[in-house]
Amino acid sequence: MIFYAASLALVAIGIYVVISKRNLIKIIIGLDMIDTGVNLLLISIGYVRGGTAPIENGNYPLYVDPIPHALVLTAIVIGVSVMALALSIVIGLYRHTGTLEIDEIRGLVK
Amino acid sequence: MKRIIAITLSVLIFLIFMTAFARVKFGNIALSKYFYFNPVKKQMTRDSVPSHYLKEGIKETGSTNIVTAVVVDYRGFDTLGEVTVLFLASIGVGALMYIKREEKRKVREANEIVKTASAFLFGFIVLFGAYIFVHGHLTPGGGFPGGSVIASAYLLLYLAYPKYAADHSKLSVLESLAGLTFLVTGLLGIIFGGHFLYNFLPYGVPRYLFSAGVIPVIYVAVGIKVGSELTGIVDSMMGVRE
Amino acid sequence: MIRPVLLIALPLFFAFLLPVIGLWNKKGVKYVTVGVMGVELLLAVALLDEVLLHPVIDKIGGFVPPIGIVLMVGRLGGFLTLIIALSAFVISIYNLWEDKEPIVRYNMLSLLLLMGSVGMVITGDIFNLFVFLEITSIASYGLASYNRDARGFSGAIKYVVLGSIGSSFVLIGIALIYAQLRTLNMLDIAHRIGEMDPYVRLIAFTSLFLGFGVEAEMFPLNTWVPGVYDGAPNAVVSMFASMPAKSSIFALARMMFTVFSFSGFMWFVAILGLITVFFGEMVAFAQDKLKKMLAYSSIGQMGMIIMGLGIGTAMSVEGAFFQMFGHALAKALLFLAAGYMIYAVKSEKIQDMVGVAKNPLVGVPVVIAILSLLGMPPFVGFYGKFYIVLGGIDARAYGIIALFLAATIIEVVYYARFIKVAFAKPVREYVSPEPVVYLPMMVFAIVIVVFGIFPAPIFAILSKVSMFILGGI
Amino acid sequence: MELYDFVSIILIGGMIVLAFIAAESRDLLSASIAMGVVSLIVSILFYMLQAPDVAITEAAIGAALSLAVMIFGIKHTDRWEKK
Repeated sequence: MIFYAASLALVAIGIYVVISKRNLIKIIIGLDMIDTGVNLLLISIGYVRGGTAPIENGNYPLYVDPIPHALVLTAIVIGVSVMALALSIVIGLYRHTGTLEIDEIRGLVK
Repeated sequence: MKRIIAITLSVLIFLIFMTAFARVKFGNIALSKYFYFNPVKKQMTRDSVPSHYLKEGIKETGSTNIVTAVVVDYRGFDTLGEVTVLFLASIGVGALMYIKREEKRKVREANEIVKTASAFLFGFIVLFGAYIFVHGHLTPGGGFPGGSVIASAYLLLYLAYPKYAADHSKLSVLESLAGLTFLVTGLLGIIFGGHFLYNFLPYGVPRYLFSAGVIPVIYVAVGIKVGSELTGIVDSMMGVRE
Repeated sequence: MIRPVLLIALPLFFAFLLPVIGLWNKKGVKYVTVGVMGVELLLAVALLDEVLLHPVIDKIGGFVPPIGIVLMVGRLGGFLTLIIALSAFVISIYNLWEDKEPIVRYNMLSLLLLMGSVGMVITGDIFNLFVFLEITSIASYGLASYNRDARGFSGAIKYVVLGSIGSSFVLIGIALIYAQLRTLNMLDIAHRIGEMDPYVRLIAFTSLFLGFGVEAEMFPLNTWVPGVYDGAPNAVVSMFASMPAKSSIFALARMMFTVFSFSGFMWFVAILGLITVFFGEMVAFAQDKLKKMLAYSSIGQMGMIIMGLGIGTAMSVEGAFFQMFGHALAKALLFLAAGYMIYAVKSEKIQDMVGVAKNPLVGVPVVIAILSLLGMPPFVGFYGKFYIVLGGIDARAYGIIALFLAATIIEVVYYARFIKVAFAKPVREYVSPEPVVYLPMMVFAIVIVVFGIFPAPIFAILSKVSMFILGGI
Repeated sequence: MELYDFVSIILIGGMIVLAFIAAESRDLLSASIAMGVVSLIVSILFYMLQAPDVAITEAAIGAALSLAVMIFGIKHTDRWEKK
């Protein structure tokens, strides 16, 4: 239960950062935080009390659910891809406007 | 004012999802109780999807690591999509960081300790990454962890020798060939087995290196692809330097 | 016998191959792309031909459905695939005119955008849908900022932020469904949706709905649209209006009808659609830049589709699918035309475009597209609006229909204003368009007219829409 | 209370604190490093939840590569957040 709370707290902090901060790199950090939170959420759904990692070892009967692991492997890679692309967009914007603050960019770009 | 709205909204989202997740049992032991419905035959079964994977995984795919069996075989199509996402990111970053040659940046040399240590460690880290993705069907790991470990070895090289730059055209050819290997393996499945990504090679004996049919082939391709793409992303993000 | 997986494998194969081709011939890449999209169109026609007989289910890896991933295509899926492939092919011809550096990467991104949009339509697995959503949106982020100027980047960053929050919400929705049912196949979920806790089901639906709503340009989540449509290259904007937007709205429809098995009147969705219509049309009325006006008008049109889905009678959903077809063609045409007009006039303001459409090669398709968007009888757009209205009357949602018709009048006013300027007496000579510019527009216009006069084939495709509403494929 | 629960509570508490630091710090460099540490803690949590594959991936991608990409991004732009 505490794992659900922790991961949703990460999601909530991430959303707070995205909404309230005006700095683009800070917003990307927030997005990364949301991603990490959702990944932790998925893994904790797949946990089975007393289970071991789903690798056949011959004598242990109880394994955790392997599907969320597969999903999270996908989600982690997707997260880093989005982050890299977002950062390169931010760098491009900085080259043109010289600032990272949304309010200043809004003034500069008609 | 904006802060207060943001705090209220995020607390609200937290509470809404938390009340929903409060109805989901944590550490639920009864995985096999969620009987699935087969939409092709239109009938219920007496088994659930995850317990089917755990029980039949070795028999159906030959892989000891069930996560690998799920990632590469049962849900291999997702993995193809995921490789595509990374490919897209490396294309996108390369296209957006594409600048004219004059805008080179000056960089400072790293000190002697970092240089020596990374020259020493580089080979070992690459070897470790290769080990991880070659043994993906036997031990924890696989193409994604292995590829990212290899990329982190290159990251170390970039930090120690800032002037070093990967040849982008060679990297992209490597990416393309690895991606094509994956895709062609999938298409060969249609020819030999009638289904895309069908595991058409013999499974061999589980727990041996040469087992599990196409899984090691695909995971090696994925590992090379992930490694070269993440290296390409790091290289593009560093920009042109001298 | 055609396999749906080929529609995904083909563009992906060439996207992987293009850097190798680009090593020895940079210019040839464009023609390869056009060829690939042409073959994709043929495959889509063959697929539609097959799904008219029976739904096609393609098992990836040879595992039975909830165990492995399946692709499943019904009649509507085949229809949407055809719309996407057709627009992609025609727009790729226009791409021959506009060179975007670096060329190879541009073509790779557009092939993968096509692949992602088609994949979102034909997949039968909810997590696979998420993966394709990500492919589509990452390709869109890259393409949206391809001009590499301040406007393009600032539009794209808004899109990235909203889009990735949206996809996180989709993932949370999937997590809730998975936690309660331990399956990811759509038909399996649909069959066992009753086992879910009602509250959890509501939250899961809401977060999936909001997540797909970002891409489908739904009202509170569409603030990215004007910036992106303003800053992106013209061919790319045309692609956005006809490919990812349509596939994500189809994903939305599948969430509502196939997965969660809601049927009947959904006041929440219908009212959200109506607000979207009003927001789009009112703001479009106030714009003085051509591309922004078209962007907001596009929001309005997407709102109409969402409204049609929300009213939920067979007729209104049929109208919504007709509207998807009409809007994809007409808006793609108008954005292509806008690209030429801005190039010819060298200004983006509507009042500077005096007489630019006097040239019949541009003027005739533009008029056809606008009339179709406004819902005039001999064109495709007429059936869409007409059936949405009929369906609304059927569901006794008179208030919604009345407001909807009022919004349509706003649309008529601002398009009339544009036509009045564009067809006035020209103040100076404009460059006449090249064949690669007017041919794609002509193709779109011909399709609009032909299917407007003979709508029977499309009605035949849409004839099983009531089964879709009741939870079919 | 078992050791497992105790360790997980400590790790989660540290993770939340670091997430707040990442959210509130005006130095973007330290914010992104805090985010890297959050990723590292999450990868330990993955290991505790019996997901070793995911733990390796998260440690390599989340804590190393995405932090490096972030730092390169900050190097190209501005280090300080204005208020």
